[in-house]
Amino acid sequence: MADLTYENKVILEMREHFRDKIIETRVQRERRVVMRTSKDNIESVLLFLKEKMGFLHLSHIGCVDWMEENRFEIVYILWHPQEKINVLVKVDIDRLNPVAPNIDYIWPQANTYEREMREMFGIEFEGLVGPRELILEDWDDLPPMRRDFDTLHYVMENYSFRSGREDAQNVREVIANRTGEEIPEFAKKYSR
Amino acid sequence: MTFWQTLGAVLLTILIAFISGLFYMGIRRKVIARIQNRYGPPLHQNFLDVMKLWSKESNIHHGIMQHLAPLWMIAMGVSTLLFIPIVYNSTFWANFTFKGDLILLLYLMVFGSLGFALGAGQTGNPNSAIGVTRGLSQMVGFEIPWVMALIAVMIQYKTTSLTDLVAWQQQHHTWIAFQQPFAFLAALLVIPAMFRYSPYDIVIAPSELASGPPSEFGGKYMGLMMSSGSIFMFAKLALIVDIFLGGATSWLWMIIKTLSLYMIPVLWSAINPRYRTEQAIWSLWRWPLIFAVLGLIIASV
Amino acid sequence: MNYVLNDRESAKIVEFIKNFARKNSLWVLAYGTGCGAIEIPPTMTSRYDAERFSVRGAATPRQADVLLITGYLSVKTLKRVIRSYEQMQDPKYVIGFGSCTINGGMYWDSYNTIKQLDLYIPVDVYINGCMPRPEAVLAGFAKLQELIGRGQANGWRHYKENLEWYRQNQRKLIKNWKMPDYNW
Amino acid sequence: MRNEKTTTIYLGPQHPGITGNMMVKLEIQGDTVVKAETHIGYLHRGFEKLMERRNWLQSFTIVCRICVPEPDPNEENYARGVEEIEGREVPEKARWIRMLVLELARIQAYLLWYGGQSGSAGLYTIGQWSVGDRNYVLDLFEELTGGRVYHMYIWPGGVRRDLPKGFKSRVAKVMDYIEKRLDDYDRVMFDNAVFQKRTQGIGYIPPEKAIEWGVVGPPLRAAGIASDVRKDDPYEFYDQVDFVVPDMYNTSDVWARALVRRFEIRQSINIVRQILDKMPDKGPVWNKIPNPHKWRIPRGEAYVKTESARGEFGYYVVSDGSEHPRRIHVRGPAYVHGITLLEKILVGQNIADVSVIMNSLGTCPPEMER
Repeated sequence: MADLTYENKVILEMREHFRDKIIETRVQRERRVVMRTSKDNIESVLLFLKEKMGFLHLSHIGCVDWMEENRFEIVYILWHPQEKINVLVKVDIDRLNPVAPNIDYIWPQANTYEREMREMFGIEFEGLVGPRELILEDWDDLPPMRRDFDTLHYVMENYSFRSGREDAQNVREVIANRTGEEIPEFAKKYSR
Repeated sequence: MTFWQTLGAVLLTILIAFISGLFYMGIRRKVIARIQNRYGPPLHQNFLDVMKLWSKESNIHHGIMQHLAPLWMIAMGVSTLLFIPIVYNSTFWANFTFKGDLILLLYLMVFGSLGFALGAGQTGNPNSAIGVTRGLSQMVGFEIPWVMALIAVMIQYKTTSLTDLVAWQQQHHTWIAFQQPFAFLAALLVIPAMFRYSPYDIVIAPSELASGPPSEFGGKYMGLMMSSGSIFMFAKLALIVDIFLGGATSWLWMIIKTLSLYMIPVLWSAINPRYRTEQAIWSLWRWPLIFAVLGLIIASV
Repeated sequence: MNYVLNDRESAKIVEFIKNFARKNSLWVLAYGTGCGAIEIPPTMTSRYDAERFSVRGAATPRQADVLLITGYLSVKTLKRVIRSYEQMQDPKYVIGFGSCTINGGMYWDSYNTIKQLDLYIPVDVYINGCMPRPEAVLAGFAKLQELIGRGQANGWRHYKENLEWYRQNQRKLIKNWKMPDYNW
Repeated sequence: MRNEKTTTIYLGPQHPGITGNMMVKLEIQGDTVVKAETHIGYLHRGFEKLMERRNWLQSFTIVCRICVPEPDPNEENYARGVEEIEGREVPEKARWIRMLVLELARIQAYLLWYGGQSGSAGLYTIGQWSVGDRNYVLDLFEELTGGRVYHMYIWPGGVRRDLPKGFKSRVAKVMDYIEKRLDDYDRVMFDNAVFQKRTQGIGYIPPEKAIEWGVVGPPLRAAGIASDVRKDDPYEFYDQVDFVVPDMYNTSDVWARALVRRFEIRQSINIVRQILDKMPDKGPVWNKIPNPHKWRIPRGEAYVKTESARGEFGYYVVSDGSEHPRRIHVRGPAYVHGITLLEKILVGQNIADVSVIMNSLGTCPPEMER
């Protein structure tokens, strides 16, 4: 195990600067630091990480729908190009009133991630510009990445399948009947 | 020459030019395929393509100029061909050559492209419009050295008749390419641009403009354009052979000479990417123009 | 010579010549609609070289004969595919490429891909596999050529005749229908 | 005479110059692009939704479909993400084989790039050669995994099967052949004055902004910043092989990116040779996983990343302790390259160069929209 000095330093500095606004800090493994903050502080935390700590590169913004706990969890993953560390900053937002701060003035590419989340999860970002449609077109159902959107149900309603799929399930028997072949007793249970 | 003889000669010339032009394109595709490490299509593939295009059943309507454009092209291709003497000292194959035909040819060769530009403009496709502007700029690029090279030849031999030029070369057993090398070099460097092969394929540039001016032309129009392209291509090659490479004493020689000349831009295009528009024009105004000016100086001294 | 061709026979001969030309010159629209597009470059280039079977690419729909639906079609793409297909000049052919065009393939439960291609545009030949190898693609082209030669690749005619039925299926998926009429 | 009137050109989705099924809406004045807007979504299949419905083993078979030109980094990411959450050990030989597969995938992706880059500039001969030669690498894949394009080979706990007999020598042979062919490509492509003219000074990314704008992979290295996940966050045994991350081509234009890739494909061939030397002959290649229908991964999350041919490929894997993944979010390099970055650097470029720039950035639509 390599020494985790910089990883711990990040946590220390963040705790010192933000006090109790930062919670659940931990070193997940080498080069991965996880922390959690609240929706109101996320902009200042990200700005601090970028400007002061040197986490210049925004790798990723992910979103997880914890439907049972009634929250969306947005994860900002930053990368430190010199110290080679990823920091994962998590923030929870309310699932019933999903509004999150817009950070595309910090990193321009955040715009795309946020537009995608707006479309896929229905999260509103304050002051986010750009067309509302990024990936889908004329979508009028629930945002598809929410847990309560049932894709199979949607498929069954909107698309039709080619018949014949049922027939293909007992291939062995169908072929045997066609050729008049007798399937041995022991093989019958495998013929499906 | 009776009327019927002339008509027969004209039709035969067009037919042979059409067939050999399509075969040349087939050979080009085959040669390039071999360079690219593959087997390539059969030599007669272009005939099949043209036949298929003619057998297409529907066409779109964008306006009257769009319908006329391919006809315009084929008319200009055919008329260019008919003013070029194919076989030396033959009254049958002399077609419509007359004194001063070189000047007319210079005019005719531009005319077809201009007509097509109008037609392509009417289709309303932005790719066509950009392709047309590119094509016209490139035409300005290559016409200047090309015309200067021809003028150099005209000045040196004090004639504007192609028949006279061919006769002079045949009687002196030499080629103007050796007598007036700079003009020939200028013409040679300009050929890829005339044929719009790489690196001068900026007009049709698939990865930039879909297929440029012909974007909206499909079916029978495309077939007409391919046929006129083959005739026009043969006409251009025959013109250069007549002026610089001593003409031909028979159809066989004509075909050998044009085909060998054709291989130069073909091989050159196989290994070159495409210029940007301004690069293409500047490259045409550099060495070809310098050679053409040198040719002019030599001719007039 | 006192035998004269009657109309039907001459039409037959003309049809034969047309079909011969059509089957030996297939221009494929350069439209990679799905992941199968990755096997198109190998098919077209040096080892498999589809050009020796008279198959080559065409840049715009106006010039193309064959529309390759390379794999799954999302609803957004379907709209563009219909438009490209309708821009193509008759006769035109469609090859459904990969399992996804046949029955949804591995995206059978995806909310954004169509499951049966021939509900929306007429398909002449299906190539199965995920993804089909270049050999399979060439075999598909050979099959298409065979069908054209026999005059049986009539998807385009079928589409014209049953336009209403196709439109109905298309409109069910494409909610915001802002397209010009057929053959615009 | 400056005219304010602009023309709108839709580059794609049906266009020979576009890198896949996407669309760039260009506003042009004359030949100059004044505004570019990327439209994606033509390839959206909803992978991330589908994976929520599938169990952990079923998800493994669909991750490779996320990026078509180079599917293996996806499998690698998924496998490593699952292993990291579960704490599963991977046998040594399997890790070497994974590296081998990844490097071969990189080589074939670069060969495809050769074709795309030169084809977009109008030089079709290189595309015919390199895509043809790429088949030799695909043949190796076929022998190893059964599939030419989609391999489904790297799975959680190892790889699916051991190397076939004599495979190593065949890999070495193909590497020798490709190395020889690369010189031919250089002669026709990189030594060509027209190609140099077409690519130099085009598609400039300011190096001081590159990291902030989210540039990764070859475009970032072409800006003079030696950044490579294989060095920065080593996975598998990349810390045991020698290779150089190029930072000497720092003009940050299309030409520099081409040079970086030319350099890196040779590096990859070198790495493959080292892997063949260092790989143990014997040993298990996978750890048995439990019954896939009852295979639960403990609650947790992991951010894993792999260097693909186009740059950093990241997976954010979340498990809620059930048989199905909670969320797998994919971050492809083209996600940034193809949208925000492309929109920025296309402004002011000639319309002839749009396709060249897109190829040099490696925009790949299937990974943008999944």
